Amino acid sequence: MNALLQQAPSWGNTLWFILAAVILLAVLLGFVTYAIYFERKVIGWMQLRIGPNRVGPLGLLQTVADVTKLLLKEDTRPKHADKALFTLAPILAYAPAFAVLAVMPFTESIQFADLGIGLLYYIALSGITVLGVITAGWASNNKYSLIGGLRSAAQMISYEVPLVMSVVGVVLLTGSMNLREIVEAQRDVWNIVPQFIGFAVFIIAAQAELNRTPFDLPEAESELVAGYHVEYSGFRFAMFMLAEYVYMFGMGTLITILFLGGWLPIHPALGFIPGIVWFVLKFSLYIFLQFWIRATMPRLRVDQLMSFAWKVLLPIALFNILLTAVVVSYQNGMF
Amino acid sequence: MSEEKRRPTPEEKAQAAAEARAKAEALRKLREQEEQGAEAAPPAQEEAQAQAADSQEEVAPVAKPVSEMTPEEKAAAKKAAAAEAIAKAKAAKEAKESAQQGDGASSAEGADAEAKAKAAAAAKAKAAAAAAAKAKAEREAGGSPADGGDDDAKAKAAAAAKAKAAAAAAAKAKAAQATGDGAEAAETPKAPSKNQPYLDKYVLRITEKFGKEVLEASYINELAKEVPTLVIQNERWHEIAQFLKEDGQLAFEYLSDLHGVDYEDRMEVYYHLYSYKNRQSLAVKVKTSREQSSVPSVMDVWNGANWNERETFDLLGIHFPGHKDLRRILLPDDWVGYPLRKDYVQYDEEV
Amino acid sequence: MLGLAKGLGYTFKKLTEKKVTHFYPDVPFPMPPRFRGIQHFSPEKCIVCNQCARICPTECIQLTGKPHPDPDKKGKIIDTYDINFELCILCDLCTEVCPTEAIVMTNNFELAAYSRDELYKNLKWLDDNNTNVREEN
Amino acid sequence: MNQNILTTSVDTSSENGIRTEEMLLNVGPQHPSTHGVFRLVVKIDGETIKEAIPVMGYLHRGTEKLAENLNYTQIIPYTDRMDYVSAMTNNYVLCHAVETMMGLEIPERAQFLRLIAMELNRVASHLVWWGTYLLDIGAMGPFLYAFRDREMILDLFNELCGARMTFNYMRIGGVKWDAPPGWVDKAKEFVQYMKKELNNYHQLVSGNEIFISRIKGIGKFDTSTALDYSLSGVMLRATGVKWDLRKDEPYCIYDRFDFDVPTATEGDCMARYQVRMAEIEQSLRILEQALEQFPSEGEVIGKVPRVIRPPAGETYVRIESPRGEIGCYIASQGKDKPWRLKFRRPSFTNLQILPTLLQGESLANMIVILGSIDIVLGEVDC
Repeated sequence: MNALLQQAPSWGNTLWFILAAVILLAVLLGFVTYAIYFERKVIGWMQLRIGPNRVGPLGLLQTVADVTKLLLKEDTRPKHADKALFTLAPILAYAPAFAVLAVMPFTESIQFADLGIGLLYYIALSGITVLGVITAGWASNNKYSLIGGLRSAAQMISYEVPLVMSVVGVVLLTGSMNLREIVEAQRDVWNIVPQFIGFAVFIIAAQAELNRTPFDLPEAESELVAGYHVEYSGFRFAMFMLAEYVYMFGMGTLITILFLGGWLPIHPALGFIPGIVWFVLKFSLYIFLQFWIRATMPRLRVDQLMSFAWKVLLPIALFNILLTAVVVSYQNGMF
Repeated sequence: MSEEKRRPTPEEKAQAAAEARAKAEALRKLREQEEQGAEAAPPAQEEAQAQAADSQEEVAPVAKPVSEMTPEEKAAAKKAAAAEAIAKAKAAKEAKESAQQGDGASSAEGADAEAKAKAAAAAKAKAAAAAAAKAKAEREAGGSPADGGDDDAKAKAAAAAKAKAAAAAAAKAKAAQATGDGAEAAETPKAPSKNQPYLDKYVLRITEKFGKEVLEASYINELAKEVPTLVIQNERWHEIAQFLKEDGQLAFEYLSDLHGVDYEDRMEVYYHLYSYKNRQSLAVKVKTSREQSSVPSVMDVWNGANWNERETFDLLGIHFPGHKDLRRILLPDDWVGYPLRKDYVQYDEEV
Repeated sequence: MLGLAKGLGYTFKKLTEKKVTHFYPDVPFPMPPRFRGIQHFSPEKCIVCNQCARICPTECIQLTGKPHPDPDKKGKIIDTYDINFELCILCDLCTEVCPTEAIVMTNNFELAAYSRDELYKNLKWLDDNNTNVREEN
Repeated sequence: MNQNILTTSVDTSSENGIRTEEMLLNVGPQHPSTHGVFRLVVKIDGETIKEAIPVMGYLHRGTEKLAENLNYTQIIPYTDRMDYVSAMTNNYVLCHAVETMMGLEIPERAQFLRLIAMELNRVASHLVWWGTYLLDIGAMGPFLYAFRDREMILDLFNELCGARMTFNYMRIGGVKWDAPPGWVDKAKEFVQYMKKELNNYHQLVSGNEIFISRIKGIGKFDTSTALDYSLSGVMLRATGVKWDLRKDEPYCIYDRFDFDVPTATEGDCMARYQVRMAEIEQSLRILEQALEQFPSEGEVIGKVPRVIRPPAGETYVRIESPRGEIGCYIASQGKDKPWRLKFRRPSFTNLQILPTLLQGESLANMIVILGSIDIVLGEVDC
């Protein structure tokens, strides 16, 4: 893929790009389908239910049926909604979530673009999602979605700060923003060990970034019914849903890369197992953690959420930077 | 019932309960017979019977709170007297029955004839003493939210005063008690309710302050677990309500229920008050006409009256002047008529 | 954090515990013997005493009788008997008052229909509804 | 609709020149957290509630009006549908009122069955509350755990009276069914199971820091306010009043059993949560004793006249339902139908304090406070 990127643009390689993107999209859709299935199953099991089991064998086609239903639904739009923005919002939410995957190295060879500032690219693009959410909240002409939109704007912007701060430690350790290099730097020990504080902050902030329990305030179905996408249905709603899970995919990938050593095996002796398997394993672990938390936790209140971000997480993240900086300086012989 | 029954030891209690049951059984049989005979008898008679049975059944429930008493209080007291008490109670019941049949409205204030007055006074004294003791016991049993210490003392004093006032009759009653003979006890008509002294106290407090005319009637409602009931003049109700709540001795700080009843010739609003300080209930009724029904709002006295008054307005059309936000609560704002009125006609028959 | 961890531990333990889901439409749901389901009506037992119609709190029972075909016999026999299951609350009072157990409860409870009209059950339907009839009434 | 809430004010005078506007938000009648068809019109400034007006009556069926044309036995099924989460206490309050008027004696075994049914129902009701409250706060798991355990109670009821929620179990003078063979043992088993499960509940939720931070100090009021607003049940006990009609005005046979009245003093949502959880424990205690002492034989319905005609007059009785003090007023004219029947519904009365509690709270707290009152809309609207 990198070789393709170096070539001069032509019809041929453009087609290749499109094809690769389509393949990635298909993989993603597959992931989303089964992430939802997995989520429902896991939460069901934890709640002593058996989860989806009626569509297809073991209920494996449940999500397919759901999505088909969503696609077949009538495209409704509230009467006084802002037409243009209402249409734009799901795209605005989905596109960056998809675009961030371009820089993710899934294994040594499977990567679309090896950017020197991959991490920065990710952070910059993922910040756009909030625009989609707030646009949706505004354009729907619904008070619940407005409140939901504003809540999520506040929340996502607030948590972006500790999220970014928490990875600075990793960047300091590695000395690079290139995701591939970050993984390679974890050959000896995964970042989760030296950067545990950063990892903890990142996990929490990521949870908030993804609007998932216990930070699912923008959607908070018991308060705001469905938050910013309360007026969306059918295909547009599917876009939001997709954005949410794709974003989760992105976040899972990032966490695996930054802290869990990407495609590296637990022990070099296990290196015969292909990197992609390791990657998927670690990644699934994170996804499982998501669902596990969702099955257990209640939701925070919005003011608690904000003060938690600014008064707890941010100081911890800053402290982590300081600590890492001191340690790194010490190792480099500055003291 | 006689006070002896109100403070038994647990074993006695069980025994008493069993006896009460047996008695109630007998009584019911009797009543059933009578009912067959006189299906169309005047309601007063039926009521009297039911009341008798009712208060008899009451024995067990009444006895219960005392189970929390300390052993000293359960005390020597009435153990020996238990048997005779039962006999007497039975006799008293019969007497009451006849008495009530005699004067259907005997429950109304001041209706007692001269002959009965004596006996009633005696009974009152007895009950008052018992009540005082019981109040004490209850207080000591603990759990009162508010400290009712000195108020309790006052109540006791009042009871004592009353006892004195009825001295002669009381003495006579005591004599009767001493002999403890069923035949003689039959002379004591109508065992007074355990709540009689409370009722007297309420009446006294209110008439002292507002004069006699504000009370249209006062009686013990035997059907409702002997709750003292006052019928209060519509015009003065608001200030009396205020007094009922704020007076140190009455302290009815809790409004349990409020609702209206359409009696076809009049409307009544029923209030059930409770005093956590004194652990006493009080029922108040305020009458109003059907055509222009209005009862002063007590929302500013008890905030809990707010929705209940709205509901009463909604369903019965009784207006509560002074209510801050009197509008329909259960039915839509544009509903026609007041459904709980007896002459209400559905405008939509199809439903 | 301890509370959160405890909670997570609890849910994790539940992950492998036995599930409580019933496979209802596939496996019929057994109801206890006293269950109050749709009534079964046996016309031969009915003496047209009207008690069920009178006790019904929602007035969902309508019945008519006709003279006994055998002129020697006194009394009536049932002609029509309808229960409107739009109204019926399955409160069990009709079966309680019936002196001859002509109307009894069954354990059948599936009443869903596509049309409201189907909820009017007539004598024949109620007579045919004779499976899982309740023993004790 | 109140006119004054419809006017929202626009504030242009803020120092930085930002124009802010109050907003009317319609919460309900279809809203996940109003526990039925209940509507709250809230005027909000940002997420802060300025004023809240409850609107109800969507489930008003006119039970009291209907009852005037029904005889007493026929009313019992209607009471099932008032507080459908705890129908046994509703059954009982009506029967108790009529029995008080008529002076009926209830057989021992029937008393026990009634008490056991009511206490089981109290546990079931508190379980529903626990589950839905946690659901309101955003935790999904507890809801299903609570409902699984409640299901066991409903199964017990199903065996006892043939219905899971609308029991129609009690009759004037007793109960309809005797306990089926083996039922008491099953109930005993359940009590032991539930005791264990209750500890699990505490493990799962009670120590959860997020949960505690959500409910601590929220929706606070003191004893005098509670009394002023006629609050009862847990709402009152959570402010420190040790008052339980089961203990203080014993009915049925509650005086024979040993149990405590749990109270808390803070008067906030946390206090109410703790009191309710402790109440489950106490109910289990009562159940344990009652099932142990359950008489081996006896009648389940007393001698009752064929036509129930309470004497002319009126009565008002109150008992402790899981939600508070449920009362029943009957005005009788000596006929077989009540002249006027009125239920004092604890949900309705307890809800009165809501507008006051909501003032100045945030939207998220609104749900927490509303949930902690524990209303059942069937009862509010009657």
